Amino acid sequence: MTSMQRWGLALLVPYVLLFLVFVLYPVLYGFWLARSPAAYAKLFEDPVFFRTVVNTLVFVVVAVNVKFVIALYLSGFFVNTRPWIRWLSVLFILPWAVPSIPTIFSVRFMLNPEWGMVNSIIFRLTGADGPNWLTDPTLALSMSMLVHVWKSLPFWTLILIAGRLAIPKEQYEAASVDGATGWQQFRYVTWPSMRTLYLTSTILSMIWTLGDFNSVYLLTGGGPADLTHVLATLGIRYIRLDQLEQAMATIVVSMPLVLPLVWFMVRRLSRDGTQ
Amino acid sequence: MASVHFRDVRKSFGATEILHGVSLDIADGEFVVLVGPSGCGKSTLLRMLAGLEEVTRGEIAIDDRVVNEVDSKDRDIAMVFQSYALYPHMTVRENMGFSLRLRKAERAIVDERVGRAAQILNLQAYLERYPRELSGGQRQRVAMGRAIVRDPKVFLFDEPLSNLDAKLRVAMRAEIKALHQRLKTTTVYVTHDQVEAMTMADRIAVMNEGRIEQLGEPLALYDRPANLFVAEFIGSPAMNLLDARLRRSDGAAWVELAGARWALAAGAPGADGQQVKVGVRPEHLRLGAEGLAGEVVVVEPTGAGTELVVQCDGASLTVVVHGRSGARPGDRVLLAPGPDHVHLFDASSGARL
Amino acid sequence: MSWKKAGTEARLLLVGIPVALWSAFPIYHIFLFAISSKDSAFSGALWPAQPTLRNFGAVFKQEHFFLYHFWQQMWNSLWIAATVGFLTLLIATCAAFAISRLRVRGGRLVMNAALFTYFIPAAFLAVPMYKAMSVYGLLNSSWSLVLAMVTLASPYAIWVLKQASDKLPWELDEAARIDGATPMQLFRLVYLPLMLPSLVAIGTYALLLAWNEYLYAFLLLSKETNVTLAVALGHFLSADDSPWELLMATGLLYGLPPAAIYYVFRRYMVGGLTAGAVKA
Amino acid sequence: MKSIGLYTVACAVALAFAQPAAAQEKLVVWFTKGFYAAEDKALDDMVAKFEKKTGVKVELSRYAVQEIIPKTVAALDAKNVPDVAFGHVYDFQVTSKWAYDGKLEDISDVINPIKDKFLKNTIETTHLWNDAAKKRAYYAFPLEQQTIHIQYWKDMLAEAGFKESDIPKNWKAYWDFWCGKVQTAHRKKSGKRSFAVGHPMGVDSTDSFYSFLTFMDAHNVSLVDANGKLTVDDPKVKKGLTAAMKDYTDIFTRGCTPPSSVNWKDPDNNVAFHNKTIMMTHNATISIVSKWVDDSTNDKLKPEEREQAKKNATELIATAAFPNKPDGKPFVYRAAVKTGVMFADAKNKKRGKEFIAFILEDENLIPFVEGALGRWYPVTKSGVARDFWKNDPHRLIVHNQFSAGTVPFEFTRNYKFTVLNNENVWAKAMNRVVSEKWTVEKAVDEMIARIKQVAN
Repeated sequence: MTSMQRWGLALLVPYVLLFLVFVLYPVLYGFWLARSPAAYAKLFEDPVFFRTVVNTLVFVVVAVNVKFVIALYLSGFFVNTRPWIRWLSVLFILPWAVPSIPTIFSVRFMLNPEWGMVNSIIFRLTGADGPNWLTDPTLALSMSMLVHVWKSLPFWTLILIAGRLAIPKEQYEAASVDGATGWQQFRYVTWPSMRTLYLTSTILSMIWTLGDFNSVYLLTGGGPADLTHVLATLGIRYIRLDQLEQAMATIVVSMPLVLPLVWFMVRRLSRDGTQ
Repeated sequence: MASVHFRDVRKSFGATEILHGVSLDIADGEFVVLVGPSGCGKSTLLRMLAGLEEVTRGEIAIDDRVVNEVDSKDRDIAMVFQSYALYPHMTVRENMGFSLRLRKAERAIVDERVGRAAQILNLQAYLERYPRELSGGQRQRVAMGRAIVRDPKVFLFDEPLSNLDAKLRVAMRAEIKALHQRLKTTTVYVTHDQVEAMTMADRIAVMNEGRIEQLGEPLALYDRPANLFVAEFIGSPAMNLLDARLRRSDGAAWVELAGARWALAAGAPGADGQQVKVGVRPEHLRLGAEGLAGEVVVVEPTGAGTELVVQCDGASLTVVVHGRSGARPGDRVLLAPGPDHVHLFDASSGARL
Repeated sequence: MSWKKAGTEARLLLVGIPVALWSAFPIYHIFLFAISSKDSAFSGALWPAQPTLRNFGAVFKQEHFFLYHFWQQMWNSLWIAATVGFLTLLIATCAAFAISRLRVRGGRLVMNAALFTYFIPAAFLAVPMYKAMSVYGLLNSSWSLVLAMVTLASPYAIWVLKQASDKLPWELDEAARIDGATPMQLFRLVYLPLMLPSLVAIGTYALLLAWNEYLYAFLLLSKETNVTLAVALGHFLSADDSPWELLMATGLLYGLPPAAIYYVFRRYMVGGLTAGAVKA
Repeated sequence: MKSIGLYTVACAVALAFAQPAAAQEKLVVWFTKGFYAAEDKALDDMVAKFEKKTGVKVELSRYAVQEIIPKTVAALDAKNVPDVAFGHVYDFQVTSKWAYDGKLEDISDVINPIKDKFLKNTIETTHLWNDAAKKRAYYAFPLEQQTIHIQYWKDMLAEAGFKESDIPKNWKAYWDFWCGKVQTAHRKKSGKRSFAVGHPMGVDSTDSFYSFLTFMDAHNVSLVDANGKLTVDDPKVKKGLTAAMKDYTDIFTRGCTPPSSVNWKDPDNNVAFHNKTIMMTHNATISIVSKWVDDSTNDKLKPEEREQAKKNATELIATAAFPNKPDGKPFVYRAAVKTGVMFADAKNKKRGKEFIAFILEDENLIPFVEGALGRWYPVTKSGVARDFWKNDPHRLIVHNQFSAGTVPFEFTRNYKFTVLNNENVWAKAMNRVVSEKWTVEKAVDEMIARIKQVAN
């Protein structure tokens, strides 16, 4: 017993060190940088800031939930065993596996209203000009969300596939015998088993999405007119403006967003521990 | 080989004490079965012996060495788990040789001992297979093989047969018994199945609620259960128990129950008028001309005999009759035991009189 | 019966085809740029008039001065990603094993602390991380990026591995201990082999995270011969006139190793990544 | 075995942590990544020569233009700065602010002895106020400068049925010509959805504020006086700003610039120009034509591609000056002087200053500037006197624009304008008008309010 404890502690040391050195110190330092009240005053004065907070909320809530509804649906699709679906799943995972810079840039080019492929197809099919994908603020933010969904959908679908595969077949067989329709099977068998996984994943994805810099930065750069910034890009924008304090203040301000999410995760985890 | 000693062993989880001072001495080469209902603490006791649980108080010794603070690996014991706990990523050969490999034994010795164990257990054909490719009984045998290869001082079995079907269980029971007779290794065997306990043990320790209720040879327990708990627990079908009053007059003794009287043997203990529990094993009840009146409600032929369930004044008694019985449900019968086969227990303490 | 089957198949195709288009189209678009010549890349056509492989040749031969260090940078990316994968696995596996199998006191606390990392979205931690690396004298060494990425990948890794560990039967550990295994032997001979699918999946996860990282990479690395390919691709974004067709060709090549890694390990991914997360 | 592995890793990490022993004197230099191979090569040569001369090891890193400021900000915060740093956007965004905050090293002792070799306007912009030390001194050094030009496709103009000589010189007529006549005619003749003007309006773009401020100059608006005090409360200034904003946004409202131009980043007008979506654009360097000049001598391209590039550079693309101002007077262009700096926290100041002096020597600076193929204009008198600026029609135009005299940006007098440029209040006001349909007056009011809030 004691040797187990000893080894256990020894094995925890690498991570604890990593945490202290590369998480705790930088985080405390970040808070220290954000200590000046003037930075907050300036932040709240900046007209871009409120728009950014709204965008971030929309981004996190809408993009993540849309992503998860699709992922939940697709996980049901991918558990079908067909050779072509196996091949499709390899293709499907690519957006997650390939790097952001070329892919998001490719989307940006694709959506160019004048010479991009999407609008030229629209023009060829209908003879009308396509929408200005990236210059209308609402549309541009939607496109950023779409890119985000495109990029991270495969990962989460993978997770939900695993969740579905873990449901014992007998439950479906029993439900079929009881005469459940497809929707009822989902409602009474699939969903109850997957609810917790779904919720945990959604929360984790929300936390990660808050830190998603690429989808907005590379696609719209926050434009038009700084109307599509999210907190992650706003922070970097302040750094670019040589306003480090304000950049750090955005962290602190974003905390009310993150705090409940992290709290939920930690609690979820504790419950796991006692099961 | 070794003897095992528990000396006033206690175990608490937090504030709850679940073993209240267990003492038990197991002789070298003995096969002791710990039996009891689930939650009685028998597995915990075994796991403490294995070094998987800490001892809260008291002492556990193997031979003369107190092992409270000794790591499992240094206790020289082998254990067979209910789930077998075979390493799924190792073949049967590797599973059986694992402990020797950890001891850095020479290859030849490992092969030799694994081979011998495989032969004993009839596993030669399966040595290169993985656990998932084996049937339940085969896995069970591999788990035993893993223990045999160790040639340990003590074998521990933690409900090793409960995952097998009934027929296989009987067969494995015999095999384990035979194995013990062959190897003569001190064995502690935990089960909740009293039939297993009866058939395999040299001595049985019946446990309940963190205590040993009775320790003894199987038939001694069967014949003279020390208290109501043991009486009910050992034997199948279970002993019939009835409330009664003990009467004594002119050197004769009997019990009165529901208007009937059952004679007791001459030396029966207890005072006149004492409130008692009367216990009679089903095979000792006779259908006769006198005794307790009741109505047959169920007749279950088992082939070798017949089991009757008789409803007597609110109590339900089980009667085992040798051979076939002509009784039909609805028949009214009178029941009485032979005087030598009546067990008397104190009504309040449950202890044998 | 066969009608019903055909109907099911048709319904699956109805989902499968849009999924295929959705996943492949932006990547196809990259490919299109990569095989287009300079002037036809922006034509908006679905297939270039004169497809060419010259862009790939230019990348391989490091012909454009944005790409003078292409192979070096590819190697840097590989080295860094592989090291991140390895270190994340090492650290997270040790921690998960200690928390889940050795039930070390304080394990829960460490788990919660790990999750605390996500308290601050990664993009915000960048500058403080830079400061930290500067204090530790790690700046401009690839170790700074490696350690930063290990830090970001570890919480999720520990979390998934811990839950996957929890699912292994406890008796296996007990059996091994009785068989005479020390905790380290238990770790090496029983735990690691059984955790293999999860380890592969988490390793891949960490590797991909590091492979694709841009923000931390440009902040923490400096010299052109030290940076990863992602940072080098960033150069293309800076010029008034970039050879976009070369960017896309490079990007496509950059995407190949992770795609290959995923392909090789795909049978582990579904089960492994989530073995733990599934617990209802 | 596991533990051995663990310890190996631990040792490796420990080794990585250990500071390497300083065997050789070191100089850390950060530069913006060049746009052309020749630029980078000139810098490499310069560094090699310096290393040979002094025996100092120069650690040169190059960053993409959008990364160098975040990178430097992080470095400043960590007090782990390069000894010498040069960024193409430093002057727009940070140099004068850093000087004000006292983050820069006074390099007057390097600049003073060679002061006379610089063009007056360039050296002036590096003479900056340090509010911490309450003094004005040379806190930066100029390397190159830029101003704004117009480039157009001669063949597209011809396709529309016009000659170059048809292009009016008068401000209003000039824009009407492109916007009204050329675009309509070209669309009709070619059947393509072409646009006459590439008109940068993106917030995340230096082109857009450079262009807007040029439009402002056309209306003789000056937002600060000689002392850096704001003049926006002057009704004349407000009127001029409104007129400039109206002219600028009109081009969009009239549909003469691609809709996407409201979100253009710096490269986007180039891209649209090269694929002939637009016929003309104003751009704060001649990078558009320089690309083809570069391609025309690129031996990695096929001969016919080189031929086409050469044709584009010499025959099809024109570089031109702006038309006369609305008041009929000739244009005075604003020049942006690209500055390099040494930080107060620099570790090797002595060698850093040597390095600065070294790169400012003609034989080093000239190949570096000319390596940019005309994209950057020299800051030294000897540099501008070279034939390089006369033997090419495009560069000659640039040379003439500069020779007529230039004006500096507002931020050289009031550093807070770096913030306004950075935030791009100008592009934001444009977007209010074109996207949110505000009146020009309302947008200008909001803009002035913000200017006062930031720069007062």
